[in-house]
Amino acid sequence: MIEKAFFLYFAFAAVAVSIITVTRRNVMHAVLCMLLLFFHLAGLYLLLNAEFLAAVQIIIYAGAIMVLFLFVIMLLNLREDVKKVQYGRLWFVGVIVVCGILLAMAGAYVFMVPGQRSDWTIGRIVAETHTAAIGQVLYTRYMFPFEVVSLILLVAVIGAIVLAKRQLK
Amino acid sequence: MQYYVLIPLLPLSAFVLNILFGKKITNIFGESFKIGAHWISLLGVASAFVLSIIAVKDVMDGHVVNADLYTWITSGNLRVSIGFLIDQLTAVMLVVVTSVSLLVHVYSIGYMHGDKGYYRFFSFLSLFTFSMLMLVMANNFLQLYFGWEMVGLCSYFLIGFWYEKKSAASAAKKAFVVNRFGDFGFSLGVMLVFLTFGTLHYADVFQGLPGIIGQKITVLGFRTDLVTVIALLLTCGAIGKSAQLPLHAWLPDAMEGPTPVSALIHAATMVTAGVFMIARTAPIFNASRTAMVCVMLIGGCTAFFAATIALVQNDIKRVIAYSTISQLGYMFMACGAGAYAFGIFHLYTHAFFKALLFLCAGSVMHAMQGELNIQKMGGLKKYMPVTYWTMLLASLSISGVPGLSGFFSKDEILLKTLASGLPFSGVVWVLGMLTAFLTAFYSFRVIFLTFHGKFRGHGELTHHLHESPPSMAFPLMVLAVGAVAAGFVGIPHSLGGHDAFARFLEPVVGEARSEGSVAQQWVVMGLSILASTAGIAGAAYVYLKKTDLPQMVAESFHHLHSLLYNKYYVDELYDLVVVRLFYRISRGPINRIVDGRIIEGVVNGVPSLIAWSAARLRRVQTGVVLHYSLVMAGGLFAMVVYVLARLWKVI
Amino acid sequence: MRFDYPILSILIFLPVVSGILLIFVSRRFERAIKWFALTAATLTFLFSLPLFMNFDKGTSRMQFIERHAWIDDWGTSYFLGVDGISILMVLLSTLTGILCVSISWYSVKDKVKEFYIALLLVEGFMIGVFCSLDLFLFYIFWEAMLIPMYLIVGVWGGPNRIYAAIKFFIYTLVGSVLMLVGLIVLHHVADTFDLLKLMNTQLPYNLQLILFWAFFAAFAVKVPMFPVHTWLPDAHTEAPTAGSVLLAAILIKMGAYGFLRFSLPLFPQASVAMAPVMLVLSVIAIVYGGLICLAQSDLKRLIAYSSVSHMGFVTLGIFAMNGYGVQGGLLQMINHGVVTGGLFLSIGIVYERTHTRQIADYGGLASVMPIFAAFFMVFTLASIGLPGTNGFVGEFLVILGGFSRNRLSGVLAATGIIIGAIYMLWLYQRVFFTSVNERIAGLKDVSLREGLTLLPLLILVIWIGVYPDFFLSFMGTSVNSLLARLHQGPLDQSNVMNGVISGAGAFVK
Amino acid sequence: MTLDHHLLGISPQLWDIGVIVIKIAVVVGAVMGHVAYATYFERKVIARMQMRMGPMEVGPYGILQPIADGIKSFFKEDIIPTNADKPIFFMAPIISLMAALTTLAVVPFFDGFVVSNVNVGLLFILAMSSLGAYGLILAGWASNSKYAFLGALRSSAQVISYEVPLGLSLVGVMIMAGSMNLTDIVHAQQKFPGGIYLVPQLIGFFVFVVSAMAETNRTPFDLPEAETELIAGVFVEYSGMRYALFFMAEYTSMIIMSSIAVLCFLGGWTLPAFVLKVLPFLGYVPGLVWFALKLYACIFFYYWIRATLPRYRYDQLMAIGWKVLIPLSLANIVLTGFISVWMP
Amino acid sequence: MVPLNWYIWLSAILFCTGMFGFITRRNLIIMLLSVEIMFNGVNVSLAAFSHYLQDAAGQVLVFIVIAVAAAEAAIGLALVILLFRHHETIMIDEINEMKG
Repeated sequence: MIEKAFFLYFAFAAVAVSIITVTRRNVMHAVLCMLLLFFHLAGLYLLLNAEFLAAVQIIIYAGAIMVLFLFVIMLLNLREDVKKVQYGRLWFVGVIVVCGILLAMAGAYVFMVPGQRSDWTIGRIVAETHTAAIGQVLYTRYMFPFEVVSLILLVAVIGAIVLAKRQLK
Repeated sequence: MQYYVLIPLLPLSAFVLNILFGKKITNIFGESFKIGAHWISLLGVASAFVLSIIAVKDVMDGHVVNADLYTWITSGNLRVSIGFLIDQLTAVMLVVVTSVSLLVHVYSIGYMHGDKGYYRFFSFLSLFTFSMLMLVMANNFLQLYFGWEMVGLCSYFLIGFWYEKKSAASAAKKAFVVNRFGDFGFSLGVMLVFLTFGTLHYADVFQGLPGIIGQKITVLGFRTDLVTVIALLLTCGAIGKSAQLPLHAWLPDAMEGPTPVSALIHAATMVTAGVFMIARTAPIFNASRTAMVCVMLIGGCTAFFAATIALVQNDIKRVIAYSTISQLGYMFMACGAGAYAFGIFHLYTHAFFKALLFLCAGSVMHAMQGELNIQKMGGLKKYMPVTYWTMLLASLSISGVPGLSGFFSKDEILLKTLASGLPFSGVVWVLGMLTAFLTAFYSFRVIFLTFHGKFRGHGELTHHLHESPPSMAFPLMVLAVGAVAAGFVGIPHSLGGHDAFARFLEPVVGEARSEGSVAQQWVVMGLSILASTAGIAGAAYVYLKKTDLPQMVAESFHHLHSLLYNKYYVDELYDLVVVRLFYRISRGPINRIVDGRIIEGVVNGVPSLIAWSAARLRRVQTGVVLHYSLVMAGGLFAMVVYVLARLWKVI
Repeated sequence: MRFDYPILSILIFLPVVSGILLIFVSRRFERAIKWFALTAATLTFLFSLPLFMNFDKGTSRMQFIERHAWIDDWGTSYFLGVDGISILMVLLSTLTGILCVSISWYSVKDKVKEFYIALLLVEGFMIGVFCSLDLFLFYIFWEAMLIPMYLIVGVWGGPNRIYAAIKFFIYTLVGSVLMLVGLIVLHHVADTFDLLKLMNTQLPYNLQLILFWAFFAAFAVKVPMFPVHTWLPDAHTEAPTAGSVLLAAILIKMGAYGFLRFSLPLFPQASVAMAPVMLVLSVIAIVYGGLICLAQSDLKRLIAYSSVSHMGFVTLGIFAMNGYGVQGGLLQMINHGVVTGGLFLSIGIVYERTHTRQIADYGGLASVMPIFAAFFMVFTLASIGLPGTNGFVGEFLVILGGFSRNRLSGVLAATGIIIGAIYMLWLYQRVFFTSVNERIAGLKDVSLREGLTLLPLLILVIWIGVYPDFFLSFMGTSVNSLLARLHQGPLDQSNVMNGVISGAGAFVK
Repeated sequence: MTLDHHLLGISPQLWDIGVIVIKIAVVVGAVMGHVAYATYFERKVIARMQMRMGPMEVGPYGILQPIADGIKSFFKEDIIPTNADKPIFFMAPIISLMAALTTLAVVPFFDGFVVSNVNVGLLFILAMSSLGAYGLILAGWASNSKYAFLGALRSSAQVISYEVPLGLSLVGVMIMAGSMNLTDIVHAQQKFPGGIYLVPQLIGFFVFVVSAMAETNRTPFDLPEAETELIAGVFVEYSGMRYALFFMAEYTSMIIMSSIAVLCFLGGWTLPAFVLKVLPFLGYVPGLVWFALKLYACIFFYYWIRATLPRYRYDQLMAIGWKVLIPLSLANIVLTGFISVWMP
Repeated sequence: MVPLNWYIWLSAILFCTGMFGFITRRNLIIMLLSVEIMFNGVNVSLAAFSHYLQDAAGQVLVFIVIAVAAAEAAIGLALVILLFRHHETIMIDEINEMKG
């Protein structure tokens, strides 16, 4: 019961915050709303017994990615854009399409069949701690994707440096 | 018998030595010490001549040689070898070729003196001699073809010897190309021979000949007699090489070459190759009446046609060139009439007097500093007596004055033509008679205009007029002897002779179809004597007595005169029909339209079509990310809807 | 005949490896690079001589076979070998390699190193094409050769080189891609790329037809046959001398070789059925290519179009499908390589001096460069098929073959000889005769190097012309077995066969 | 769920919540008091180091000075710039302080005393400390002032840069302890022969200390608020209570960083086993005392450094972060990993 | 227990919200934020499935998605900086250099 209450709070807050995010004029406010979104999602992860994910969500999304956004917003000093038109000319088409997708997904939901349960029961995860559980799976079965992701990150780092670095004269 | 190989080989080695080292030799011994390149060639040809004489003697002793040297081409059952066939016909040709060649070599020493291409000239002469010898000594069709093309090549080189002159270069090309038209037929003929008989050796072909008589072949949809087709295809080649109608146009132009070349190649030897070939393949022609009539008609028409042109030409060499064409027409007449032996006989006598005529003309040119127009000559008799007398003898001979060599051969040809009994033989005979008259007339027109009367040329030239040097005069005299006496080997029965020449050739070419009655013989002989004397007399009257008459005639028959003077406009016609047409077709329709527009159009059109549609299509690419994202979302929507539809079993 | 050492691999990889080694040489050592390339080319040629000497003329089987496992899953192996059809092409390739290096000695001035690398690579790959008995390997060499060749045309070519190179590349590639599709289909059906195994596979007639046309696309472009020839004039004209020579002497032979090696043996019934079409195209190429030469004002372009005409003879011979035709076609391939190679070399020599290819800029060259004129004359004569030169033998056999297959094709092909004489002699007249054009006055005659470059070809011209049997004897057996294979299969009901039977009847045992 | 929990008729869940609320109140109250006196402590220490007296007026030895300061700032006028982004301007100091205070939830002050014994406690601390930067950044942005803006820029870059070595430096400890739960880490140190992780994790400690200084914007890394360069940087437009909140946040995070240092490297509320063996009576002293002592030692170290070292240049700051600390911490991880694999 | 479909609904709505932002907003940074929202929407469902199916793979995927999102943000923002330098705007429809 209390879980459901928490869920409903987190869920409604997340949706509201995300809607606010995408409709803000001021980018800074959007980012802050986004931040709130992340916190709420982290809360959801905690509800799902995924404390490591919750921490990571905060550290990486809130601590790194959003700071990066803020940094860029400040670097570009985007104060003028607030006065401009915020939506593209075809925004209503977008609305229709998105509504369509949502409806379609709702329609498809009827046919959802849950898959096979696996062996990572809640008890087991709690016993091993969540971090260890993820670590075990990640460093054994998903070693290769993990390495690929690390490579992607490396490329991203180099790419970002190359792209954003001003040519020194 | 091995020395036969040396006959062509010696001139060949002379050629190789000369072309490689000729320039060096001249340089080594220097200008003052005139031991020039000619000695090598002279040596080669002289030895060939000596060997030829020996060969003739062997043949007379009955040693006919037919031997293969080595296999040239092998492909499937095609086996072509290089070999030699030394029989009576070859022997005659050997003598003609080597002797005239030798004399021309000697003559050229003087004539070509000081030319910068001296060594080149002699090497080509040697090469020509080699090729001609290969031609006449061939024992199969392909070797014949080899020699055939090689002499054509030498002719090309020698006509274009002074290649800096555009006219010479063009004439050389013309000669080669026109000959190619003939060779086109010839080569097809050779192939047909091979496909028919499975071999190219003369002996085997003639052996297989009876088996195929009457066979039919489909040519371009017509079913025709196989032998006739073969014979006519071969005739094509002969027409080209012997400058018969309609492929005669190259020979007059070939006079652009040095005069010795005209004498050797374009009078005595190469142009007679056609006649030689017909005689050589006599069995094939004998098997086809149609082909024989064709050959005879071509000969008759050419003879008359060329003679009429010769009447009005002013270029001394061109007159002689047309005369050559005309005389070759006689030989064709003979061959067509089946009197191959007499065709060859005329070839043999003609070689001497026509070579002599050319060499005399060369001598005159030499004196006249290269002037060729007989209207600008006159009265040269006193300056160059040797030339005059030898040329007079040659002219008498060609005119058919009794007792001289030309008389015997021409007379026999006319007789045999009349007696052959082939269709149109009468017409051809009349043409021959007329030609005999015309021949005498134009020959003496040249003599009278050149040597008699007053000198009409540029005054200063008189100081240069002189007799040619001994090296040139000597061959003239030797040839004059030939022109007079060569005919004595073939005095006919009716004049008390033994017809020895024809008898000699009989094993190769067979007997003439008909001897003709004795009465016929006498009538024909009388008529031809009449024609020649009339011609000479007429010429004397017009050009010695009434010197203004030609002018008057020319003016009153203006159209006829210009028709003749312009050689019936054949060159112009060819230029228009063949040359221009080819060039136009090539330039316009083919190069510009087919290649440039159609094919290139397609080739470049496909990419430009792609580029065009790309240019239209690229407008979709607005560059605005929002649009792309919208499309992406739309795509996603479509996909989800599709999946949904599948799930709901709508699709 | 087996060797202790893999001679064909050496022939292929000696130039290739030399080319790769050159990459590591500093571009400053130009002379060393040139000598290195020359040595490599010469060594390759020398290595090809034992091939020549030890070739067994009495058998139609593949000789000097090398086979190593490569990609077993695909049925692909590294499989080399030569027979009478390919051996002469290998030799011609090795010889041409030397000449190309030699002729480029001074004419290539920039990017010398890269040029010789490209040249050696092309040579190696070309030899590979002629030696491969595995279709996959063949295709690799076939395509690999395209790249350096494209570079040679596109980098060291004339002013319009980019257009020409791209045209050449795309033309060839489009054809090759169709062939690739054909290869895949073939592999799908027969499950192997091994030529010898494929030859024992009887394919259904309809499939044969499709595959024949797929392969035709690649080969016809390379030859080039009539409607797809327009890359040739551009590529020939714009390529540097060595490029033109390679193109003319070897590259375009690969198409005709492909017909003989793949199309005919693998799709015999389809080839026989399609032969009339091929004959028509060949005859068109002969006449059309000849006529179009008359309109050319560019030396190299003229020779290029003459190549179209001459290669028409080759395809005519091949699709005449009788002994004379095929042998003549093969010999004509060699001849054309020698003669047109020689002509392009000659033009290169004179172009190096005058830097113009316009015929109108020449005239009277014979007075200025007599020795050169003599060389050119010999090649010209060979080109127009004068007896005593190699051109005659080939053309005669081809026309004989064509004539016995179908008279009209023989007759029309023979007109090609007339046209050939017209345009070549006209060319010769315009370039070498008449008075000396002031643009070319005072040019030096051929140097020793240039003379030595031309001399081997000159010797070949005369040699093949006078004693062609030496060369014909190499191919006889192989051609016979090819023809036997061609005519043994169940004959198609279509009436186009009649000509073949009558023409080659005597030949087929 | 036992009957014991049904005390006073209150349901066990509510009882738990009540306990937690009390814990929170205690912790926050204690920490706030320490924050107040940390300022006093700082002024005194630095004054002594500079041969001054420090605050002496309010109360004996100026002991009531922090209270006076607090009252003063509480009653000061709340100045808000016209062009400021008001909601953010209001929120920024609160974010800062909240981030700092939230962190306290997972810090065990002595054995068993922790508001929430989270398994990923260390990660939680890292997450919250990174949030602290938002306060600064948003403050700088919302102030709409050049100095504040520059300070904010610096702050964001600095936080991103030093977050990484900060986290990485603790990985060694995590490896050795096999847990991210701070209580577990302290227990693990007890079992460790050396008693504290400072010895094996010397490199990690060094990196941690430097990063922590940067993370808390303390000298020599106080660039976002550098008085001499940016006249207090992000805080330039703040005054009164809002400024005080920032101030409290900074000192709170100092205390937190110090407590992490204590917990992870210095054995927390325990003493090394060999010390206890030699001096067993020390075992009777409550853990909280040891914890407080160690904590204040660390804080003293902060002040000491502040009094000693000049401020770094900005590019040097970045260079140290990326070129020295990160490689060092990575090397430390590798080293620790190898050792713990080979010598379990 | 919270039913699984609640999470899925939440996930779908978040995803669609993000997509709405992505395809309608002109501001490039908001677009990137929208993408992040979409990522998070997906993450929610992944984590939920992982929890309900008791399979750790879902959470590993979340982890990987977060890493990729970080990479995406880094590159995306670098591009934003670059674009802004060239165009002085981040309004996406004012930038159409790639117009065909």
